[in-house]
Amino acid sequence: MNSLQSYLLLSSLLFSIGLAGALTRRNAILVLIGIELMLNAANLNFIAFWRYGPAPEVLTGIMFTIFSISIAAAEAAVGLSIILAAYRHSRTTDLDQMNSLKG
Amino acid sequence: MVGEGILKGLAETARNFFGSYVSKDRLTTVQYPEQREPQIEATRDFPFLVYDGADWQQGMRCVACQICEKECPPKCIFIEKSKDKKPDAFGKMQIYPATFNIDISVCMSCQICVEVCPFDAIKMDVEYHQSSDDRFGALLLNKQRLSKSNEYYNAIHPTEASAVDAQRAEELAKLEAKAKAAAEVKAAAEAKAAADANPALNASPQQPAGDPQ
Amino acid sequence: MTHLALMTQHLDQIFVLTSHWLLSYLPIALQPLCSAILSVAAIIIAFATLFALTTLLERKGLGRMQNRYGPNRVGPCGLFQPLADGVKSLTKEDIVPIRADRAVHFMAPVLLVAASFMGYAVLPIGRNMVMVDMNAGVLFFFAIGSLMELAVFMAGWSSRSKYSLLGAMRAIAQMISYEVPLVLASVVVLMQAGSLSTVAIVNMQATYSGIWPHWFVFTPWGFAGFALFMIAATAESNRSPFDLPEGESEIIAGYYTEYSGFKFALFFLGEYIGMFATSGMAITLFLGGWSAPFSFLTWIPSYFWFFAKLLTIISVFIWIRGTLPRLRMDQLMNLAWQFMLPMTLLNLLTTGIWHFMLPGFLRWIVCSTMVIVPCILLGSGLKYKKKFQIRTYHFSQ
Amino acid sequence: MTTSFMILAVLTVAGTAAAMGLRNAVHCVLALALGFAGIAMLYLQLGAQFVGFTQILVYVGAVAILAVFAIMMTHNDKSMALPDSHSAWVAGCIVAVAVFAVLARAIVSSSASAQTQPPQPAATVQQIGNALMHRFVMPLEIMGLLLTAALIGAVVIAMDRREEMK
Amino acid sequence: MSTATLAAASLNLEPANESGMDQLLEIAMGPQHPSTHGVFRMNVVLDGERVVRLKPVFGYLHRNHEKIAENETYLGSMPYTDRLDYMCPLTNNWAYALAVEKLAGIQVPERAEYLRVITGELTRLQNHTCLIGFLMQDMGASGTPLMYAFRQREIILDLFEALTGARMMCNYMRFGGCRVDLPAGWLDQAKKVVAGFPRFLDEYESLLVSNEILMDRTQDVGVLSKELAISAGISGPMARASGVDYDIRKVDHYSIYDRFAFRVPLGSHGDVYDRFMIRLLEMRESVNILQQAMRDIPEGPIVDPKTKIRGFRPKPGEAYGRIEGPKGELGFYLVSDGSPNPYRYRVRPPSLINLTILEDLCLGRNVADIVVILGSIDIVMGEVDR
Repeated sequence: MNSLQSYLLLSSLLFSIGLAGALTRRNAILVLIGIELMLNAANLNFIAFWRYGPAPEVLTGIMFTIFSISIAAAEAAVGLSIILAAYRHSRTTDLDQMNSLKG
Repeated sequence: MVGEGILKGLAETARNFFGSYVSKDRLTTVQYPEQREPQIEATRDFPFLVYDGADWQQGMRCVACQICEKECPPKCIFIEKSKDKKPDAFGKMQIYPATFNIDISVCMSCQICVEVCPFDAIKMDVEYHQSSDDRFGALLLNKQRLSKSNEYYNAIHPTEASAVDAQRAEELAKLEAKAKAAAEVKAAAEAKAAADANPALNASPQQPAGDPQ
Repeated sequence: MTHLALMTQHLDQIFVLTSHWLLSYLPIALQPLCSAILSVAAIIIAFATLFALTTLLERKGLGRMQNRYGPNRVGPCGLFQPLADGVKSLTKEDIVPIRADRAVHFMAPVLLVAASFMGYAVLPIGRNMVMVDMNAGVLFFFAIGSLMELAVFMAGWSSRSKYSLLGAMRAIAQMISYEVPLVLASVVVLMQAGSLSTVAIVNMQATYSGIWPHWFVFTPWGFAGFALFMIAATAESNRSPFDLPEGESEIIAGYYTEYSGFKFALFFLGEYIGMFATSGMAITLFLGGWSAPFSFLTWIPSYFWFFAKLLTIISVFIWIRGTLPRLRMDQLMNLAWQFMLPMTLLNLLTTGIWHFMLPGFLRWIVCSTMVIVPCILLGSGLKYKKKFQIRTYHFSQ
Repeated sequence: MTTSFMILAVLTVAGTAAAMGLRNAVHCVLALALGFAGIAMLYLQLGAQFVGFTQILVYVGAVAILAVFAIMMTHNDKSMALPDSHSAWVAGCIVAVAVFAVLARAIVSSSASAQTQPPQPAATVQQIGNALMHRFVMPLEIMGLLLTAALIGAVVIAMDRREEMK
Repeated sequence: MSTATLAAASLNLEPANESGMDQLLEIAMGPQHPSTHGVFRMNVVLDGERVVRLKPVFGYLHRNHEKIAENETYLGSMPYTDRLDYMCPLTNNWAYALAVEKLAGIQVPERAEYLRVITGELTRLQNHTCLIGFLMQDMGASGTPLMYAFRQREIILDLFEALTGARMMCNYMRFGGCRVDLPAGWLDQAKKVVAGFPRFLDEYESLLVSNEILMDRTQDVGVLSKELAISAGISGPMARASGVDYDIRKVDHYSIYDRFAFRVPLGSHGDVYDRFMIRLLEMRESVNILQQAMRDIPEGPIVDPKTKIRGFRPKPGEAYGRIEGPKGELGFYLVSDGSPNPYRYRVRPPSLINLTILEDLCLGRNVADIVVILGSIDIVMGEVDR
């Protein structure tokens, strides 16, 4: 049987991949995606802890994940629209070039 | 009410759907190779040459006058005159086409050649199965392939052909009458000549009815 | 009499029994796997055959509507036409544009077909004939449906053709917009059935009072929900009059312009399979799934009813396709957001009221009014806003 | 660890790693969709059916498509041809690896994480619904509000200013 | 630089960072495109799906018609005119015959005039039904209206074949009359067809006219203002849909149109729906004319006996003959120098002139609207390119 450990390791690996992406990519959209990935890793943690936790019938982990998914969806929508707005202004999605605060 | 027009349209297509099983008007498709539409008499596609009698070379009406060649808008007719002469349906010695080619890949079936022909020699065919994989050979019709009998002409365009036949018969009759008169004159002349014991030149027959133009 | 009852019952369960019989020869350990393979194979064969039949039916039906015969040359009544089409598409050259993204270009049709077939896992085709009775079956269905958008995008983007891209963009915008009313229209059933399991939903409808079944479509909210669901389903499956993504007179063939041969056929297959799946879901949710329309017809096998209903819906699709011209993009969006969305939300409210009102005549009147009046108002409001009308013309002199 | 877990883990990691590593942004998003689907299947494996399907519906069906749309809309020559080497590329990777090392060390050393799977808990949709409507009704309402706000906010931010001026 | 930026640069459009996130996409609709009505190309610059610029490109079907005619006898170009607007050969014949008759001062016998009116109006019927079918096809109606149109057109084409010998390339009119007289039973057949036509129109109308989708797709789409229609020289149903009261049958009083009571429908909006409706109404008027003509047709000769088929040489001079073709004003301008060939031969094709305003109608509209607008203009490339 799978142990909780394996899920946690996988989730931390996903978190690191997301982090690496968020830190290294220059395209704002991909950075946002990296952040989404980190959120997903956290969600996987919640579900794993719910599953292996002492009181799965309370569904706390599932609830947490559901809310987190909804927030992530909202975040993605707002984040991407901000990127679009920024793109319209500066004609680029390259974060290194979006270096001016002038609006 | 929104949707009314859409429902009306749906009713219309449904009527056509069921109507196609009932009414012949609504299913006009002709299942081509098995069924054919009845031949419409006036139909035309490509020209052919009419001949009288049994032998196409002997009875060819065309006298290689080259009017059609000149008048053909896309210039798809090629005629070469013969060196010698042969008697036509009226018995007159005429030249005939040594070559008569129609390139039906160029022909546009306008039937101007038919209209201008003074000898009723070229008519429009109804044979539309002309497809071939030989682009140059099969679509260049030569004299032999162009020749069709007067009976065939009568079969495909009965009204038009009978009018032509009647006219030709009339001309022939006129001609015969003339020939008879000439023969009588000649006989009389011969008699006279016999009486006069003077050799007479052989009179040539009269010009047949001539150009209708 | 009991003998007859047993026989009809056996006929009803013939596929289930056959499958059990076949599996009984296998070792216990292999049985679940083989059972799954058997069901998948059965579904693929059944619906691929239905696809073949539908293409023929569509062409013949459209033909008849247009006063033609339709295909009637290959085999008796053109019955082998789909076969000939299949052979043709298999033997055709597979052309990939030189600048296309080959991997994505290849994966798009595969993903589309796979995704469209996956939806059948939760569709109860007959009594006890469902692959997986999932607890969240309806959710699964819609989740899988959203995969198709990705496939469409992959096809349109990877072709590197302007028409493909335009088509893909249209398709995605359309599918996302109509997914909202599609899901919201089906939520009313979930509210009433109290379950996301397709089997539970069908079982709930397969009861009778007198001879009448308890199909959800025979309630005001159910009928409105069904109508809205079908409109959204038409748009989801890119059928006429919502076939903008492949509107051939505008953008050639939309996102699959650059596909040929068998991949093109796969798109065709995926689209039809998706249409059957959505129609099957409509049947499951509103038309009582495999249940017979009258209680005295229950002796006819359940799967027969499912396919009969499916074919009826397909025929309506064909009928509509033969009649209506295509909408324009902005009109399509307006319909989704200005008509479908408010109506589905209102329908949710109506369902709630229906749920809490006592059964009786009053409930019917209130709920019907709640559905019909806004529909008419919204419809004429839109018509008024657009200012389109049947015009009268004058003549000179 | 079962084979199915291994397969899913490899699929997910491959998908997400490709999503973060590929050059073409559209490829990234497609790979990401694969990664999201893998995570969803992990949820299913853990017995959280509802969450798994929601994951597919939201992430594959909506977020990935949204990202793709954003990429198409911001598609121009400048942003597509990003050089793959970056001044902070190495640093970023080192940070990520360090984070993973710390986390992994913590997980491996923790005694709590070593426990094996207890019997399958029931998490039917009905239970989730009941929980949402009773214990979690307040968060649910707030979530609804948040989503509405996000919807309006996204529309307002993304709206073309030129259209506004007209 | 991508094609889009190139296009933007070459067209001198607003600079990229002002146009926001929208990028311009240049697509070539045609010459191989399902709805360009032949080999026609529109180079469309799109902003999203909105048309920023549209450039019609034609000439793919150019075959030197006018120069060929100048090297052909007068009669020899008659079959070529069939091929101008191949949907309506008989009106082309008629316009050309009219021009030559004006040039040579030939009188047309009464019966021939009636024959010309009958065939001309039948041509109008079949052209308009087909046009509406094609328009619906462009709108995506899976061919149903088109098939109904073709079913009806087929009946009319059968009449043409029985009379002229060909379904489309009729080559029927001659200078000073027509080529052949009506065959036996033709008139009864035609009367039956014309009597059945209103029923078909009713069917067509119930399928289309009140359809909400159609109204939504066509109303206020491609609006052609009256002023633009007049200044661009638009003619035919297109001008009348914009409210220009201009029907050459009424203006020129050519042939014997004065003898028939018919009305000219006029539109008020000038949009696609008006163009479509005007054509439907015109068909009803054509049915009217046909019924009157078939009732009144006198006996008599069908061709002026004085005109020769061969050796036709009109006196030096020039003439312009025009008729109200189904698509608009179809005119032929001829200059004779006394030889058997025209010195100058020029066609005024309604399709080409009506096509000139395509860009004005399409700017700011959708891709989906372009094809509908193009369809409503009613072009035949044989006539546009000549």
